[in-house]
Amino acid sequence: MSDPMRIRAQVQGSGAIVRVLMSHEMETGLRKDAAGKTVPAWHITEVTAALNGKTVLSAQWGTAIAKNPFTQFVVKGAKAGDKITISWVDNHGDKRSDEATIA
Amino acid sequence: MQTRRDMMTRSAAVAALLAGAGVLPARAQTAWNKAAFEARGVDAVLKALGIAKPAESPDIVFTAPDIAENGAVVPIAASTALPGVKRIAFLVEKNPTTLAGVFEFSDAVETSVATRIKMGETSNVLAVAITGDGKVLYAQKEVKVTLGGCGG
Amino acid sequence: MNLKPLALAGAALLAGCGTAPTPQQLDRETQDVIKASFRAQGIATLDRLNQDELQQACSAEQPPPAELAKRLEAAQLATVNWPSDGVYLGDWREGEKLAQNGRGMTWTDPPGVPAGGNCYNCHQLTRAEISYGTIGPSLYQYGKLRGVANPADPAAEAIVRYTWGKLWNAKATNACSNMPRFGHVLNPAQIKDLMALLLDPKSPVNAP
Amino acid sequence: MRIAPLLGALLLAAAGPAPAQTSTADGIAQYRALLADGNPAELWEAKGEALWKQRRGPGNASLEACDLGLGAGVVKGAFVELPRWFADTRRVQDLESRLLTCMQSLQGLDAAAIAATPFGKGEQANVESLVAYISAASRGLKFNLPQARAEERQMYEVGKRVFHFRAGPYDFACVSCHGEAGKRIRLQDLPNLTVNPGDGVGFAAWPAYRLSSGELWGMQRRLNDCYRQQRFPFPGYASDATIALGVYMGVQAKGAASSAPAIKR
Repeated sequence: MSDPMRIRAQVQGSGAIVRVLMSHEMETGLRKDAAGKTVPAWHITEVTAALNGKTVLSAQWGTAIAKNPFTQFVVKGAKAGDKITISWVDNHGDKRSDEATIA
Repeated sequence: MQTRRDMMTRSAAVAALLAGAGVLPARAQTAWNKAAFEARGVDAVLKALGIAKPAESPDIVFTAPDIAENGAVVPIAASTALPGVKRIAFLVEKNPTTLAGVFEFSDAVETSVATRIKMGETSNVLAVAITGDGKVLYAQKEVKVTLGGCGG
Repeated sequence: MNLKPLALAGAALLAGCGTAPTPQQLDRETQDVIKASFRAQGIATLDRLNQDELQQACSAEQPPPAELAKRLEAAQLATVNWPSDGVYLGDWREGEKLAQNGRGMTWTDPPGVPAGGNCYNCHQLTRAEISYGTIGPSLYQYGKLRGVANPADPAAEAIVRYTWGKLWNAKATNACSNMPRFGHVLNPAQIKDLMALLLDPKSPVNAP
Repeated sequence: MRIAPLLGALLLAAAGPAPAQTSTADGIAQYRALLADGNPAELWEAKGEALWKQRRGPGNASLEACDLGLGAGVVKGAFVELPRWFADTRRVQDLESRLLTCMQSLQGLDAAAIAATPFGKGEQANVESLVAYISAASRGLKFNLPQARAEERQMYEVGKRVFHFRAGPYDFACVSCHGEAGKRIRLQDLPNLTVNPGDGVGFAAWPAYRLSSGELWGMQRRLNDCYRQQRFPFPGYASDATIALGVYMGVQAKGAASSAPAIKR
């Protein structure tokens, strides 16, 4: 099972800055292990961000997004108390969704 | 042998193509574009994304370090005040697969995003912005990737 | 590993005496702690902890007295193997690869794989490589600055021999130098390649 | 009129105005500034906090009764006073060694087995999460290792000697790389650990998230890899040599504010 994300969402000016850290190996599929065997690709493919349940940002990722991915974006007109939900799916079909309240 | 995953990604590729043509609404554009992510070279990626040849533009504000102490983690960001930009894609010219990621913006977010990518070697990195009506603009920067540690 | 109460020398040392341990007692205690703390792993065997006279003399906070340092340097100089064929320079291209290579001799290195030179870890060498360390002096333009236009010229002999000696055993000129004694680590062909990297006028080290 | 989107402005501010050419040192400083916000060590901190409070092991107990030196269950401030002497084990212990004690005595886990587990695997991974959580609780506090007891002073003296102990095929000691200010290996700055290196540097920056491995490293793993690069044999996990080094570096760092867990190459 995957570990929870860390989501920080803070009001800044007329919107909110959202910073997300995800726990994921993001294996490229090019690396070889100590025994010389190729480690298969394992990476997040799709990410969505929702404000109070409505998708506001989405992304498709390849293997070149860094391990334990970090993403930052700005939601317009978001207020303290609004809910930000981040979800991801990886190429194994694993999913994860975490929520944070804008402060 | 065709797995379920292959079928899914195939239909995803179709959806992405339609999305690239602006046929589908933003909400439906999230299907993973396998062809684009496996493409090598900037031109091949643009083709797989179904977008026109981009023009360099100072309106795309692209932040990347001059030097990456570690190619495993390279912080980058792109933003634009231009209206109508729906997507920003990040491409690394010399990576084994060129496309790192595509971000898709609704009207509820600023057209701006920061992320961290992997780079195998010193390379040009591109931020390619795609508008709803098919205009494609980019900014680029060379990021030097350095060797580190004791080399062991 | 030692999860039991720290006993051995420590407790014995403290027991029954109110005074602080002497430096000599602490030295012995340190030896015991080191012996109890390390284990062999891969090619990194425990005999690596056995200090030679030089390592021992250079393990204090203060450098050894000048007289001892001089004696140690002379002893180290005597260990240098000069090239039997009189050829000092190899291929600078191979030397550059060696300079970049920091591998070798760790417990994660497989046995039998030749070690790298580790040069860039501590030295600047070429204009192109910006990722260089500064523990040692910059060697950029090494040969050029020393006026070596033709390493085979007898006029260059002194600097060629000095450089060989420095690579083979840096302790011969500076007893407690931070630089490893590469005569123990690299083979003569590798040292020749590093010599070429430093002294060949065509090497990027000496490029304008 | 909106000239630059908020985020773009923020990022540019963090990076400073970007001239076409910067020196290598400036370039690296710019790179590190861009990474400063958003340290994946946070993922380990969160996991560590959950592990601290979770009932685990044959003892079905949390670690909340663990005494890290300031009394049972006190986490804040404990990190900046470690390693220190503990009456129950009659031993000077660092954070990792102390966690092993608590995991064994409270949770019934096998401390020796954990110590023998490779870094990043099984319970070892849990220890590093705990280390992230516990060190983060002292972020910004100043190091102040106790030296009141003879055992603690002795460990300092032994640590100083271990730090200067030159051996192995390369004649390296800790001091070979960490005995002078302003030096670096490749582009990585090397703190001078024989004097107080200052706030958030050296001892005050570990544990840290390592970009190269994408993992959180505690001081034990940091020291272990230093010894690997020194071409030494393998230092036992939580062995007295490693704890003595912790005492030496920690006492030298007195008054320096902790930035752990930091982010490193």
